[in-house]
Amino acid sequence: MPETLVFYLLSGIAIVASALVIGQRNPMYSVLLIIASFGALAGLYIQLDAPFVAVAQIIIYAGAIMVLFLFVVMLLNAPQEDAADWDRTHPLRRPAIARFGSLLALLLVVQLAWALIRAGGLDAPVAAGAGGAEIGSVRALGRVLFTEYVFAFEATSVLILVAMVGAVVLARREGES
Amino acid sequence: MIPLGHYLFVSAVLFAIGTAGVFMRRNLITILLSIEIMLNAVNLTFVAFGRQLGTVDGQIIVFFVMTVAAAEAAVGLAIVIALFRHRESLNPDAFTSLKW
Amino acid sequence: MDLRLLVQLGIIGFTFFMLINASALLVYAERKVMGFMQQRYGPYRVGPHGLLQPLADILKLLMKEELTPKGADRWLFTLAPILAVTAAFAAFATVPFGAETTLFGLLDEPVKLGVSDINVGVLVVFAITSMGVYGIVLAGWSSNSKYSLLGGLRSAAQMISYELSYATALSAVILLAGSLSLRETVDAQAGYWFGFIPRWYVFLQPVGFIIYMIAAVAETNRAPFDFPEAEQELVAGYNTEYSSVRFALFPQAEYINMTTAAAVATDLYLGGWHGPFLPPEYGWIWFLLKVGAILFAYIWVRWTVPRYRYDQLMQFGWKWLFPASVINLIVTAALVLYLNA
Amino acid sequence: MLALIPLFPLLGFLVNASFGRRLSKNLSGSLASAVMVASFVVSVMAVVDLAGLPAGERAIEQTVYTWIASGDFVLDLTFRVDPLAAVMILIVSGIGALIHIYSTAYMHEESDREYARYFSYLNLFAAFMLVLVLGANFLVLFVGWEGVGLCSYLLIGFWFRKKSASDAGKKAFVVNRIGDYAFVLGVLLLFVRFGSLDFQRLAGLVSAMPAEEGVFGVISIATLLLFIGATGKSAQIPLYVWLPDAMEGPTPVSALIHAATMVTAGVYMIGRNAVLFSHAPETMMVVAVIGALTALMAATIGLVQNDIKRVLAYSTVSQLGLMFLAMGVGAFGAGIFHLYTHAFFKALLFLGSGAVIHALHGEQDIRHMGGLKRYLPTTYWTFLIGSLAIAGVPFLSGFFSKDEILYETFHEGHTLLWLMAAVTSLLTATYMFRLVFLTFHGERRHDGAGHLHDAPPAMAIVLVILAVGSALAGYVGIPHALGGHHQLAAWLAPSFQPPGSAEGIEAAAEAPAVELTLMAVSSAIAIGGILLASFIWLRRRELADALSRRFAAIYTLLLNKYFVDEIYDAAVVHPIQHGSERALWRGFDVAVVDGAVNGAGTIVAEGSGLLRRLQTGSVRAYAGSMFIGVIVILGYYLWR
Repeated sequence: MPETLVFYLLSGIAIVASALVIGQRNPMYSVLLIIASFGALAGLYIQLDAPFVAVAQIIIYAGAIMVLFLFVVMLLNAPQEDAADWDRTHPLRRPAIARFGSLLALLLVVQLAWALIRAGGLDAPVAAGAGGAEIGSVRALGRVLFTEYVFAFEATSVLILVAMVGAVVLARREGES
Repeated sequence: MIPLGHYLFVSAVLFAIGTAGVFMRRNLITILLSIEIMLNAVNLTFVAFGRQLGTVDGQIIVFFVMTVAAAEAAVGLAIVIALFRHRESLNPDAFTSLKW
Repeated sequence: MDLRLLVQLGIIGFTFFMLINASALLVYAERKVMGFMQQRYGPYRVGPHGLLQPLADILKLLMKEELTPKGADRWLFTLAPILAVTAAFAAFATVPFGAETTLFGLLDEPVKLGVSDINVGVLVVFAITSMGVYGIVLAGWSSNSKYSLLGGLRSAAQMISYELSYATALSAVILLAGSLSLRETVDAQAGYWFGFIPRWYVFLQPVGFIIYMIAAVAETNRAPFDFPEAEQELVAGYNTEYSSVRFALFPQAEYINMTTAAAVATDLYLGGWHGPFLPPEYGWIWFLLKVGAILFAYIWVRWTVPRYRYDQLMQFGWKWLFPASVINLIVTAALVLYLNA
Repeated sequence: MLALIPLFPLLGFLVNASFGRRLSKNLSGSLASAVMVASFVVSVMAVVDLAGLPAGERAIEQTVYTWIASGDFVLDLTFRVDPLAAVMILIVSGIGALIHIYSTAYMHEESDREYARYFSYLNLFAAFMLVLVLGANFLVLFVGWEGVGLCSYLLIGFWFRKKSASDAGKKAFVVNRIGDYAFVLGVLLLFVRFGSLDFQRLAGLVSAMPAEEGVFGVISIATLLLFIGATGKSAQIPLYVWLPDAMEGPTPVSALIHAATMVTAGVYMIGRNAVLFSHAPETMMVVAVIGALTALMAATIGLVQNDIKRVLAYSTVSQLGLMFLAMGVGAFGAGIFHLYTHAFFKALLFLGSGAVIHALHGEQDIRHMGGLKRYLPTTYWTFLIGSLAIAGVPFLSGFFSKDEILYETFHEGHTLLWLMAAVTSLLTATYMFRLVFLTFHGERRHDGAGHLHDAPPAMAIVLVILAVGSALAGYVGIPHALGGHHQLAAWLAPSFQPPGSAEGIEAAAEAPAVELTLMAVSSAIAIGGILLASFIWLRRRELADALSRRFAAIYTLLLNKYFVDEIYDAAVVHPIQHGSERALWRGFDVAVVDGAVNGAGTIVAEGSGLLRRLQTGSVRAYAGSMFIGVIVILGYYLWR
């Protein structure tokens, strides 16, 4: 079944790439790997009959946000994380907490999987619902976005404006007019 | 066809990776990236459920999440730049003066 | 394997081949046009009228030594040109270049001239174009050279800034066509107003077309917006440290990107393969002509207009081009709403 | 409309207290007086309205807002005017206004700030007193009750830089607190028993019950407790000790608070709860006895005091005793009548003494006065009218009211009490004229050089008005025996009846002969007392000294006020002081209270010191704790 194969391939890429993102000391690699992960996710969105989301994922995440990250990494000429520079003055800052954190993350996976198993009814194929063409069309999306969610949409525009102003103010050097 | 549960499981794993990243990395930029991973994991859940239920609402919410993520990245990176100017470091443990 | 699939694969291969050729051809054309503009001949020795000059260039580059600077990030240093050229090729994937055809009766059902046809084609082009920046940025960073790094940074900022105007200008056309599919957009431009003016969107969107062209020049990092590789300032910008094949891939990507931008402009604004005198079967000839004209304009601009200053570029992009494109979009939207209602 | 009556002085207080230091004397003084006049005008309007109602339904109520609403218990901030309250608001606002006007001249030597402070206190006092008399339930009354106590403290200690003044203020406050404590207990007892604090409802509930036998009934105990509160406020045995000391305050304050209004609060309170007290005969007996004893004792002390204001203070205590006697024998109308006339002449006397002190630049000892008649004619004549009135000389106001008390006491069969009251009357006439003769007659013993000026116009006008009042105020209550109708008694009567039982209360005018006889006797007593005084202190000055030498022990006893202050000091104050210092301060406060407080502080500080180690400032540590929380909560819901 090619479809299943593609699914496993894409989710494999997403998971592995994500895992490598947090396994990297070099932020540059992390950014590139996360782009790969997002690309794989975009593929999954296409599989879920959401091509517009997939394209938006590429444009916004890969094309804009990650370029911004990359830009900052380059601008700061960000150093690699130093491995041995553990601050040992505080018990909560020992390396143990990092290991503890990953243990917790593992626990979270177990819990979520458990919750999924308990929930049941998840074996139904995801595309069993209404026709994919309908919900995939940009027209339908736009109609809902600008009617039902119009207030949220407008609020989002304000959010973006605020974020923009905030970013400019924060990143400006003191004394610059 | 792929069951819904598979998507949700992938999403759960991605989310956990994101949380683990927040703890394991000592680089503000990577931590922000980990948060992006978590957001994307949630996005996947939304799209999968939306497909399952045959509505577009899931996708709409994803758009909003993306917008928020963009805003967050902009402000977060601005803060990172400001912090780096002060301390020449991106280690979150270097910025612990806000306590007591 | 049925014939249809074979034909489809043939089209893909043909497109790929044409794009590679296009870059070679563009190198030649650029030098030739430059020569004429500077009142000289340009390449003349290799082949008749120097036609084989690009081939010679390629051979020369292939035979050069592959250098990797000390302290460079080996992986990314190699990955960067590959990414750049891959994105360039991929961007062309959803660009159609001809009407449906049965290849002179060879096929029972007509086949569409184009690599693929999906309903959000414009967005895909846009998405993949926006990925192109990674090649340049990574090249700049991985070279471990200050000129490269500055070139990469400039490129990132410049491309993000002009992407906005680019996308906003495209949105106006999408509104007019009512579709995100490039093929449907082209078909919406068939026919004439008053019997003699072609129904091209360039006549409805003159401002949008100009904005698109300016933004496209910036996106492809060409003069007068060629800051990422400004020789006088940054030696050669992001590709300073490159040599041989890896170096060759960057101009390759740039010329393919130019071609793509020209093709998209043709599809969106100039009616694609629709034109008078020729039957629809031969519409691709119109298409090639239009693309060629736009590419000529590219080269023409490059050798005519001097380079800006970097802050002027950013000011122009954010304070003039982007507001203009937004106003254009709003006016278009209002008119579409008014006329459709 | 009723709310306006206390609201005017309250506004005056707020303005004077807030901006007083920036106002000129004229402005703050006239403002304070103006609000009182306004209050008086509103009071008159209210009383006119009230008089327009039929006799049985005379009550106007205004609920300002619901103060307490707790379950079934609802308590409104309600003002109510009935005949009794009508008399009181007229006295308080009317006399109060006069004293304000008087004060503008009297206090004129104070600085701007002090002047404004004085008037703000005075306004506040008037506001609280009006709240007290207008309150329709015990709690509102208590607000006024406490408020006037506070103002009394502030005004007695007005010259707080003088130690004796601030001490006197504290004494007044503390002694009042003792009474207030009992008062609160009484109120709570009533509330527990009857579930209501409204005067009318209480009266209605109690009137349905038979009169209580013995002193251990709820009503008896409650009324006794209320009476103890009244002894504090109205200066009766055993809590009268603060009033003479209260003379440390400015003289107009003494006139307003310690003669005309505040000290009458206890009398008013008993009158207000006449039905309640009527149902506790034992309490009534106690009230009467205490009243008579206080009257007699204060009169004897007044006989030998040398401070002009102290004499008047003891006179006040004595007259209040007479009022309580009237209340105790059930002659509520007579008690209030005397309260009303007393307000005029005692205010007059205090203000007259104030004029004397003012003229002599603060001299208060009557031994250093004398012969002032010539220099202060207005003061002398008005003071004389006041003295005649208080002595009970026929056809002046004091005659009618005092005579009514004596008659009622005799009529109710309390012959012994009547005798005590009669002796008190005699003594009253004597010591008042001792005062008059020593101050105004004889040779001048004041060595202060310079011109002695009579009262300035603002003071003189007030004195004249009050003198007229002292002379004529009694004519609203001409007894039936003299062919009058006693309008005041008829007017007040409904206030002392349970609500809704207001039949014709035309007093049985039996045996006018007895009343006429008693009247003659008391007139004789008054004139005899005056003659005695003139004999001793005007004709034979040496006789006074001879008498004091002859009865040196008694004289010393009286001069030192029966050593009551000293006894209290030894019996109460000293043990409390020592106990407080040893056991409570060093033992309990330092060890237990401070220990607990400091201990709590130490625990918190140490605990915080431990907990703040969690506050690393590291974002990741915070995120970690949040994450742990998520895991735990999620786990809990999964496990469940």
